[in-house]
Amino acid sequence: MDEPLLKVEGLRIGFVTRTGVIQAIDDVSFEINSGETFGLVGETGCGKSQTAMAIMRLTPEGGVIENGEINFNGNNLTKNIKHEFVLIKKNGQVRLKRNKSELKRLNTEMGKIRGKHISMIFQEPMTSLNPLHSIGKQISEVVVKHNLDEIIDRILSRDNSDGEQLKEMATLAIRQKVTRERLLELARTKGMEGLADQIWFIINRRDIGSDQKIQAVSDLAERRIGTVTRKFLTTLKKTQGKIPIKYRVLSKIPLVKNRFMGAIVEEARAISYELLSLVDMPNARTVLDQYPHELSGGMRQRAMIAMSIAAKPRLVIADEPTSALDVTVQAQILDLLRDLKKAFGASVLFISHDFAVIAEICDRVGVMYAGNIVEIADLKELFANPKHPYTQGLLAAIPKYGDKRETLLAIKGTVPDLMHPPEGCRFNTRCPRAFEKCTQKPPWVSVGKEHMVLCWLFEDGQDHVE
Amino acid sequence: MKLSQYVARRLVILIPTFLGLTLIVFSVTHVGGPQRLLGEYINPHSTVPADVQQQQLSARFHLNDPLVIQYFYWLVAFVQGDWGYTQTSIYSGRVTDAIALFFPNTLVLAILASILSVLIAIPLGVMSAVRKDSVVDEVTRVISFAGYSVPIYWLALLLIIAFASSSVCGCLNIFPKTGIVDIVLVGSIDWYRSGISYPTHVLLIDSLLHGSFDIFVDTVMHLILPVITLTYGIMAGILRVVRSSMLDTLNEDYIRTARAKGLSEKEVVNVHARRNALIPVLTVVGYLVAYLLSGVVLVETVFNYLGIGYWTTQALLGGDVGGVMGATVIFGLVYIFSNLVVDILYATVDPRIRY
Amino acid sequence: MESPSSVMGLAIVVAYAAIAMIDFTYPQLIGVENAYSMIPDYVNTVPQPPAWPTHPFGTTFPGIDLYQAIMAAIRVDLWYSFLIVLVGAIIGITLGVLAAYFGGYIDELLMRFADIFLSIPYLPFAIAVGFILGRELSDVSIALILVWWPLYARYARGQALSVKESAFVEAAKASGVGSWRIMIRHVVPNVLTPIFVQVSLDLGTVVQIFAALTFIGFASANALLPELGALISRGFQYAVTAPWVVFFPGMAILVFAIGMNLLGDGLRDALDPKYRTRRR
Amino acid sequence: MVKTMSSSEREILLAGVGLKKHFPVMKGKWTRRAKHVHAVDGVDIFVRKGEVVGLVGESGCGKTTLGRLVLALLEPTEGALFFDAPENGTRRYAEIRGDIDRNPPRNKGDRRFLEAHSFEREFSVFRFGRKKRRHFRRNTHIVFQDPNSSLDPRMLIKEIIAEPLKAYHYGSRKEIQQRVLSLLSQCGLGPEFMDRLPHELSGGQRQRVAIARALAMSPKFIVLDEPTSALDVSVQAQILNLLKQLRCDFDLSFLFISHHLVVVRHMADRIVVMYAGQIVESGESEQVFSHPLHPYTVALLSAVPIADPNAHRERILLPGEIPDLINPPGGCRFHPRCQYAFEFCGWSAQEALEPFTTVLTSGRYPELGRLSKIVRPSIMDSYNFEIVVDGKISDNDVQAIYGAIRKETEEGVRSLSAVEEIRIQPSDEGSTLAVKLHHYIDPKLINVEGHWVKCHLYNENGIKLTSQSQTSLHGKHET
Repeated sequence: MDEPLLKVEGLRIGFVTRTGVIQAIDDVSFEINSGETFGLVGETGCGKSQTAMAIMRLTPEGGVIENGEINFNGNNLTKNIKHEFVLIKKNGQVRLKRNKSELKRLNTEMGKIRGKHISMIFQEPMTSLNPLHSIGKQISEVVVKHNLDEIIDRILSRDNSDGEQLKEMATLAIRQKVTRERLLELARTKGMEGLADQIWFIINRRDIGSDQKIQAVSDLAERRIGTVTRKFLTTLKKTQGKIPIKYRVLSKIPLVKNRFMGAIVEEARAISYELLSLVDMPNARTVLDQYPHELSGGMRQRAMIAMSIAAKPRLVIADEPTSALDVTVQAQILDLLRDLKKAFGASVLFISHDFAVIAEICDRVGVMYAGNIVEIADLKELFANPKHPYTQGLLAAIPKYGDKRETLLAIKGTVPDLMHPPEGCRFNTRCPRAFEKCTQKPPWVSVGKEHMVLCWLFEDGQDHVE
Repeated sequence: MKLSQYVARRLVILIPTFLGLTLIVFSVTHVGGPQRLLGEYINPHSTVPADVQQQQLSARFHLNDPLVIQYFYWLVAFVQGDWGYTQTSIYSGRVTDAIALFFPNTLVLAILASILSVLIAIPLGVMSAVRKDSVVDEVTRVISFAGYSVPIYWLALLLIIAFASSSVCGCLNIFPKTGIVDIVLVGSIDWYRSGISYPTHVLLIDSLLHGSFDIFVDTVMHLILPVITLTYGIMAGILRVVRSSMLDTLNEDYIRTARAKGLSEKEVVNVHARRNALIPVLTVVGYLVAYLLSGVVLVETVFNYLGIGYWTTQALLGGDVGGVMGATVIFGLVYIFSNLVVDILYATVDPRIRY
Repeated sequence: MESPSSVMGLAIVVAYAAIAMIDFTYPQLIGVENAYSMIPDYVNTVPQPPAWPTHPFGTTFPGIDLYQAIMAAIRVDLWYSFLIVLVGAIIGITLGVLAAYFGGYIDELLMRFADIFLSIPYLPFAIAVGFILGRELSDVSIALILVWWPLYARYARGQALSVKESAFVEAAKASGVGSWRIMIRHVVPNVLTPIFVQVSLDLGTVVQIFAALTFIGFASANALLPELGALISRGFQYAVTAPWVVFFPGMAILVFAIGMNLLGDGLRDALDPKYRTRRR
Repeated sequence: MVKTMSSSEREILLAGVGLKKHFPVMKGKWTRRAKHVHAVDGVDIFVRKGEVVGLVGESGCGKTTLGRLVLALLEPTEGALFFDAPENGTRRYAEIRGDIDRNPPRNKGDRRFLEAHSFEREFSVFRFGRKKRRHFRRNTHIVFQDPNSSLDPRMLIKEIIAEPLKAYHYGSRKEIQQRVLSLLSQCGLGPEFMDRLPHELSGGQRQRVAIARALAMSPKFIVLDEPTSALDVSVQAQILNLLKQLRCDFDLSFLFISHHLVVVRHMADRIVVMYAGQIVESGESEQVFSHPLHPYTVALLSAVPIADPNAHRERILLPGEIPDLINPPGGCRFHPRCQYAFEFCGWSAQEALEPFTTVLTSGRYPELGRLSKIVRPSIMDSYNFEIVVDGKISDNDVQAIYGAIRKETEEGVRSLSAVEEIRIQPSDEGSTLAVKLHHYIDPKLINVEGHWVKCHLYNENGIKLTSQSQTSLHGKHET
């Protein structure tokens, strides 16, 4: 773990309302290393979702990043937040004025990152999918947007592939169960690396026997494209997806359009199908043409996931992906996420209010309360010895699987109003161990290997006793 | 279930509504009592005294039977297309002929207005929602606001004052005040008899068919002011609905998803937001049609535009049964069927509706 | 509700209400000599242009002072429009809630009945009804009530049904509250609020349509009754030569409609949860 | 403490027998076609005095509907509900019902019928008149999942809590006032809340108000419908503690509905597990949780995430999702997802055809290669389907198919276990494979090891059946 994939530092998000600014997020910092699953856990309104949206730079209307820095994979997502907006205060009312040009620039920049390098899975698969678009359309949208070159490669290298070669490659691959990488270089030697993925997908299908697989692979060579399309695609490849001037008009005229775009749409659809079967979508073929309302909650969430991995992102943000699902379906989805993570080696930011789910899937966890991260630790460490009174309180408040306690230890009181949060530590109003010092801003203390806590109790490293 | 079946079922459901319509129309004709109803049939110069004539006529039209029976007879006649006579300052003769004369004009007016208003309102509404609180938005809102606050006939009058008279400034006196075409032009033309143009009854088209462009131009000139007035009225309504519906749509989760996919704002709006926003708009089209048809009545009245609306107001003033009845029927039918069309449209564009 | 526009709307509406009240009690205060019938001046029947202070809005045929006429007319229009909306709303709410309450066939029956009234656009319908009843203002009002109640009935029914499904109604049921009492204590109050908004939105429209009907020739029965639409139609022939005779009465309608719409929008935004900002 | 006292000897407070609720669904906007959601389909449930019964199941399994039924907030399609009825009478009634199910009577005048009906007429809540119903209502109440929607937004807290008191003419305004105050304090709310509106309260406080309202007439039985699902963990703990406290203060009986198994286990003495509108298992909470019997319960428990990273247990991932209840699967409703399902569990031709054809076409079995050209499959009835294959078929082909099917079944394609016999019929375009399936048997709730299970894996003597003994026991043989 040399350089973390994502680095959030001193993030401050305010929500502007008529009467004032709500400190939804105050000084949040954490890192996500490549290949790890980082969990954010906390109660409603603690700002975990807002943190996620901030990373996407999609803070909802009225929300602004007032301070802090978000670094993703070396590039800074919060370059000049200072210029993105101004707060106009007059006669007790606050108004937010955004800088249009700045916003435009931001969106164009983020457009290259959203969905391609960072993708997102939302809680409500029903409302998060467009009810008027078929699942296939919604997935291929992403593929076309971010992987156009891959599509073109596939079409072209399939076009100049030859059945015999494919056949022997497939037979070889199947006989000696090659890995993805091996297959890739195999394909490269044959000069059809574009096809590697497709072949890989075919030989990993469960529903057909090996001879059919080989057949299917060699059949790929049958699917040729017209010369016009080929010319178009080759030029398109040179221009990295920018439609050259001479085609710009033609590729808009309805019928004529298909001569150029048809092949791409077809391929995107094929890829979408592969993605759907990758997420174990039952009868994926038909689902392609179905609409969200025709699917069950679990299937919708699978479609969501397929969409999120479409561009093979480095980081997947899962915002309560299973909270709307039933226990058995939740188990399926968690399982799926685990597998995909292995397959793609992506990092995951997993947001949940449910400690149990976090415990199932995360490597490291940050506990959030009222806009702060109050404790960050390795999963096992956190559960073994939680330090922050809030973390302790939460863990004590969950009825454990098969514990015999009659009464649960509840945290007294309720979450503070973030319009005027309590002085110093925001938990001090509910904290059983609060003392005078807690009215000052608490420090970050390291209380063990990779275990940080935001609390005065541990000022000198170990639990200080009154 | 197939669309055809759905349509069939909807048509079946229309029957009670349609009967209701006939009931209203029936009462229009019959509540006034025989005098009013038979006014046009009684010949004052006949040797037979009026009251006797009325007796005979009443007998002939079963006016002495109980209302239910009358309704039945009337309905039969009505369905057979015998809609009686009308006698107004602008037309007297068979009601059906009057409709043949007036309806095309009204249709032209209404269709032009609705097409125009849709073409203007939808893009404008979408834009003002996307650029919420921008200058564009503010302006649009003011326009639409004034639009559904202004009395449409008053607006028409103002337009006449401004553009059809020299009272503001002579240079602005561009358009004809009233009517559908300059009588002088059509006075001696074989394909234009007693206010009806042939073959299509639509002067706008017929004039082109017969290649007489001066008439065409004149008709257009006569249409411009009424169409503008009407368009503005409807446009305002559509604008308002489109905007609010678009705003709601932009707050939907799937829009957030679309953004998270990395689509540009343009793509988000064009691909994901617009269509979804327009579907709820369809649900209020019914009211808009009602507004349109009511507006037609007023506009036609102000511009003395020979359409159903003008006819019905004249009939009202002249206490003419035929005119009011005919107009009511036509407006009712148009309204009912436009609503039907909207419902079917709705069912076809939205995959969620399992009809 | 605190948005400036809706405050302005409120101001306008209040002003009109005030005019109506004064006109009802001490018309002299706003210089109206006879609040119930316009006073023609047969000496000079030709419309005269505005002239301060005698005829601030000018005169219309036959020599009627527009200012007084409009002031008086505001009372008439407001009063009738208010009556129409109120009665329409009461009928509509009652029937709508009953339909929702009983459901089944009664529901079907009531709604089909309402549909009949909705089968013709409101203006032609009003004309038809007026044709049957006669052309007094009271007849116009009845016509418009007939036009309006089905809309409220539908709306109220929809609201009532959704409230009827809500958990707190079920809780009341579980608390042993009688179903009739539930209707009174829970459903009706929760239905009234949105209807109230609708009413305030409609009031502006009704004033317009009311005037529109009188414009196309209703209420020509007693010619000297002050009424905005009638005033416009009175000035119809003179519109080109003397624009003010149509301008000022129209203005009076327009301003009121705008005020009412602004107010209505404000109310809706204030009461509609959809417009409240939600955060998670 | 209540939980320690074995609740089995306490007498039955409430019993629902043969409860069914089928909701009609409008297919589309205008059609009135009679389709029904079988939300609750033949459920027997009882609650003893001072007992907490946990009702668990996934969304859409009908637990909420059942909750409404036992409070008579919904009228059932079928079934009876007894509250404080003579116990042995109730038992007798249940027996008769069961007997009638097992061997239905020929004529309406059957003695058992008459007896059952007379008892129903007298004691079933659904048959009660206004007065008796009031008495029933007075002794029952409900707490809903979402505290925002379960309180009338435009009523003061005191009015909300006073509502039942007013409804039953509890007493003078002053007395009611007193009562409301004491209720508030019992639910941990101060008098300052009296004159507030719901939206001024936090979720937890609202839920406390809802509970206070439920307690107002000091009922004997309360249905808690997901009372903490809308709340945060820390608040949930407060509410759960409160409920426990009240429960032993007033010796209340709860029906605790929740999808959150850990919470249910924490609260309940007895657990009832529902799946697709039916009860699949019920018993003492400890027993059910420690060794569940029904495959669904096992899977459900194994799926529950544990808030402990070190806890490792093998997890059973159920394929597919809850069936749609408009036309639920035959036999045992769980069979399509069950990994032990065998020939009698409820397989139909529709379910078996598709996997059967894949066996022929997939090419996993070279020996079947020449059968892979399927002309046309067709479903005869729910137990028979035919497949027309071009070319001649011999008996060894059929044997090969049997072999393949057995293999597939072992590998988890359970639907193929239902294939009873395959016959060859020559036909014009090739030859026809006529496949006949076993007739399935609806499972019954039977008592096994002290709790009740509805599954063919267990027989009346409560012996768990092995795969072989299943077939042998039912005296059938796969060819």
